[in-house]
Amino acid sequence: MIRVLLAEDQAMVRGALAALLSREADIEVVAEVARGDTVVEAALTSRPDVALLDIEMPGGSGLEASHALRTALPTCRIVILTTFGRSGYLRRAMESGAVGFLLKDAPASELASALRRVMSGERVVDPELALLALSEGNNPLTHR
Amino acid sequence: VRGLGLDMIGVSRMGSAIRELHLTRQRLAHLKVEEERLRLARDLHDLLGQTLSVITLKSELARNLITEDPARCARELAEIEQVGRTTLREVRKTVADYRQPRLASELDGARQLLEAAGIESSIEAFAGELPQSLDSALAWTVREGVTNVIRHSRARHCWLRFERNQEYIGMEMLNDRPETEGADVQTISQGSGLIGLQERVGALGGSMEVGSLLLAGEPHFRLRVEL
Amino acid sequence: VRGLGLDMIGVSRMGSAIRELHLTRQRLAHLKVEEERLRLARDLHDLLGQTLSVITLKSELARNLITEDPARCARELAEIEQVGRTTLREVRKTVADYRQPRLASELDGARQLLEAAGIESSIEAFAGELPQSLDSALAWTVREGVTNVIRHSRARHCWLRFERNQEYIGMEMLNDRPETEGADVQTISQGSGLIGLQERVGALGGSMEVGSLLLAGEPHFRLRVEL
Ligand SMILES: Nc1ncnc2c1ncn2[C@@H]1O[C@H](COP(=O)(O)OP(=O)(O)OP(=O)(O)O)[C@@H](O)[C@H]1O
Ligand SMILES: Nc1ncnc2c1ncn2[C@@H]1O[C@H](COP(=O)(O)OP(=O)(O)OP(=O)(O)O)[C@@H](O)[C@H]1O
Ligand SMILES: [Mg+2]
Ligand SMILES: [Mg+2]
Ligand SMILES: [Mg+2]
Repeated sequence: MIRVLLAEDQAMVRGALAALLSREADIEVVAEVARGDTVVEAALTSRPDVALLDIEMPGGSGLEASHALRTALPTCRIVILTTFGRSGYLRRAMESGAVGFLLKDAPASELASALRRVMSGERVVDPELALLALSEGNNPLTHR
Repeated sequence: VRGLGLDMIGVSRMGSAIRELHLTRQRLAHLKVEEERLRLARDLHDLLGQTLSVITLKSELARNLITEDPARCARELAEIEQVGRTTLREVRKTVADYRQPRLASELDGARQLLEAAGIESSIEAFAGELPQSLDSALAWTVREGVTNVIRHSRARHCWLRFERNQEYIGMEMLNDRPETEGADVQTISQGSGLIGLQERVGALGGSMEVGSLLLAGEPHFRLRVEL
Repeated sequence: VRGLGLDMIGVSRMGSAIRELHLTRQRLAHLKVEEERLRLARDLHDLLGQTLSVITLKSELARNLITEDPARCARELAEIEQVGRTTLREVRKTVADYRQPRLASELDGARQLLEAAGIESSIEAFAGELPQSLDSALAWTVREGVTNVIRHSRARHCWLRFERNQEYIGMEMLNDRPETEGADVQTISQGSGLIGLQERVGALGGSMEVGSLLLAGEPHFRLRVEL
């Protein structure tokens, strides 16, 4: 069983993701949180194998949560989930210890297989998302 | 022949000044367009991202629930429908908001425009947030005021400042060398600019005062709005 | 005195002409801003509007089919899902395309991206200046090539090197463990990425070669561009 913690502030996204992932035979969602600053606490209680973290959340971003989680629960693998990558996100995600960088709207089967790959020690990065989230200051949606 | 020479010199000078001006204006227009684009693009982009990920995930989920749990499937579908509707409304509103001028960008525009016209300006920045309606009323005031300064004065200098207290926000634009003197809003108003502004400001419960005055013995023109 | 008169007439004419021009330009600038806003607003509005209306209608329809015709309900839901995902993908692509790629920064990006994906890379730096058109064609090649490596291979290693002589600049990307084997550009191209690249490169009089090959008995994938 892969034990998953899900951090996402949009309740509808969180609910749907949790329901979809729970349908996979080898995945169990053991904790759901809606804020960045409750990730560590929930992780210490529920002991997940993987934390799926949204980036933009109230109470601290998923990137900050990732940093904190790495110290608090080093065995937990971290995957960042996001819709659009803002400049610099990929680099910061990797620096914070994340091993995955994936699309929130990916089909559940893809997400599940990414989780399995992460559990077997691989890194998983969605290339289109990553392109947008790469270098600082080279994104049309950012001021130069 | 003499007349011709005169004109030609004038024209050639004008030529380069005008080219310069074009460039400045083009850059300005470009900048403003870029900024607006950026802001709008970012807002719509975020809205779109959030909505469509909810919808995509929920429809996948609902598909899995059709026979297994039809009641929950129906609930998911009702939510998809509602998210779709709400977002459509929000998109319309966002788009409408962008049709309103913004104070900050009008102030920038005013600075650059006056500079391009060779008029020195002292324009205060406005610190702090304003409700959308006040922000755009002041933005309209700046736009109309600056157009008037350039059109109806031979101003060397133009001042713009704000005054903020518990009761109201005041904005005052002042310029030297008006072409109209000793007039007040009743007698000078032939154009529709100031009348329109008056209405806008009045509709928000504010007041407007406009006219010439002497400062240090020199005629000046002042436009003042309180909101 | 004559000179003075000349100047004064010139200046005064220039003065009013320029001021008039300012106004025209100002109006134009505002118009342009408005126009851009409107255009963009319209585009996004249309895109979102269409997508969201389709979604809203289909979800309502699907809700009525849950028990009546579950198979069709599932089809409608699959379509909603696809519309949502495709739109998101289009938006991402638009944003990415909007970026003016530069070879140097794409090479940096490629390094970071491959590292993040856990793929070892040996990426040469490109020394020297290139004409803008070549620079961006190579930058596009890097971008498309790296995306493909991550997407279509289980690569452990990716190599990128340049070759420069009097006649042309060559760039070659190579990766191990392709998921497609023994194919060339004609048979593999379902996507638009390589076709688009081919066109770009062709337009500059260059050539592109792409496909699988065996190196030391192992399958590899190679993308080569000559410009
Ligand atoms: N800054 C100013 N300096 C001198 N006179 C001014 C100034 N602003 C306005 N006026 C006088 O007030 C009059 C009315 O201004 P108003 O903005 O209402 O109309 P307009 O500029 O002539 O035309 P419109 O704004 O409708 O294009 C002007 O015609 C001008 O005589
Ligand atoms: N580095 C690679 N390793 C293995 N196969 C590749 C590689 N690059 C391309 N291919 C194969 O070539 C095909 C065509 O690539 P292309 O970039 O044109 O399309 P795509 O990546 O599938 O879609 P698109 O680029 O339009 O998003 C791919 O679908 C894949 O089968
Ligand atoms: Mg969020
Ligand atoms: Mg006017
Ligand atoms: Mg491709």
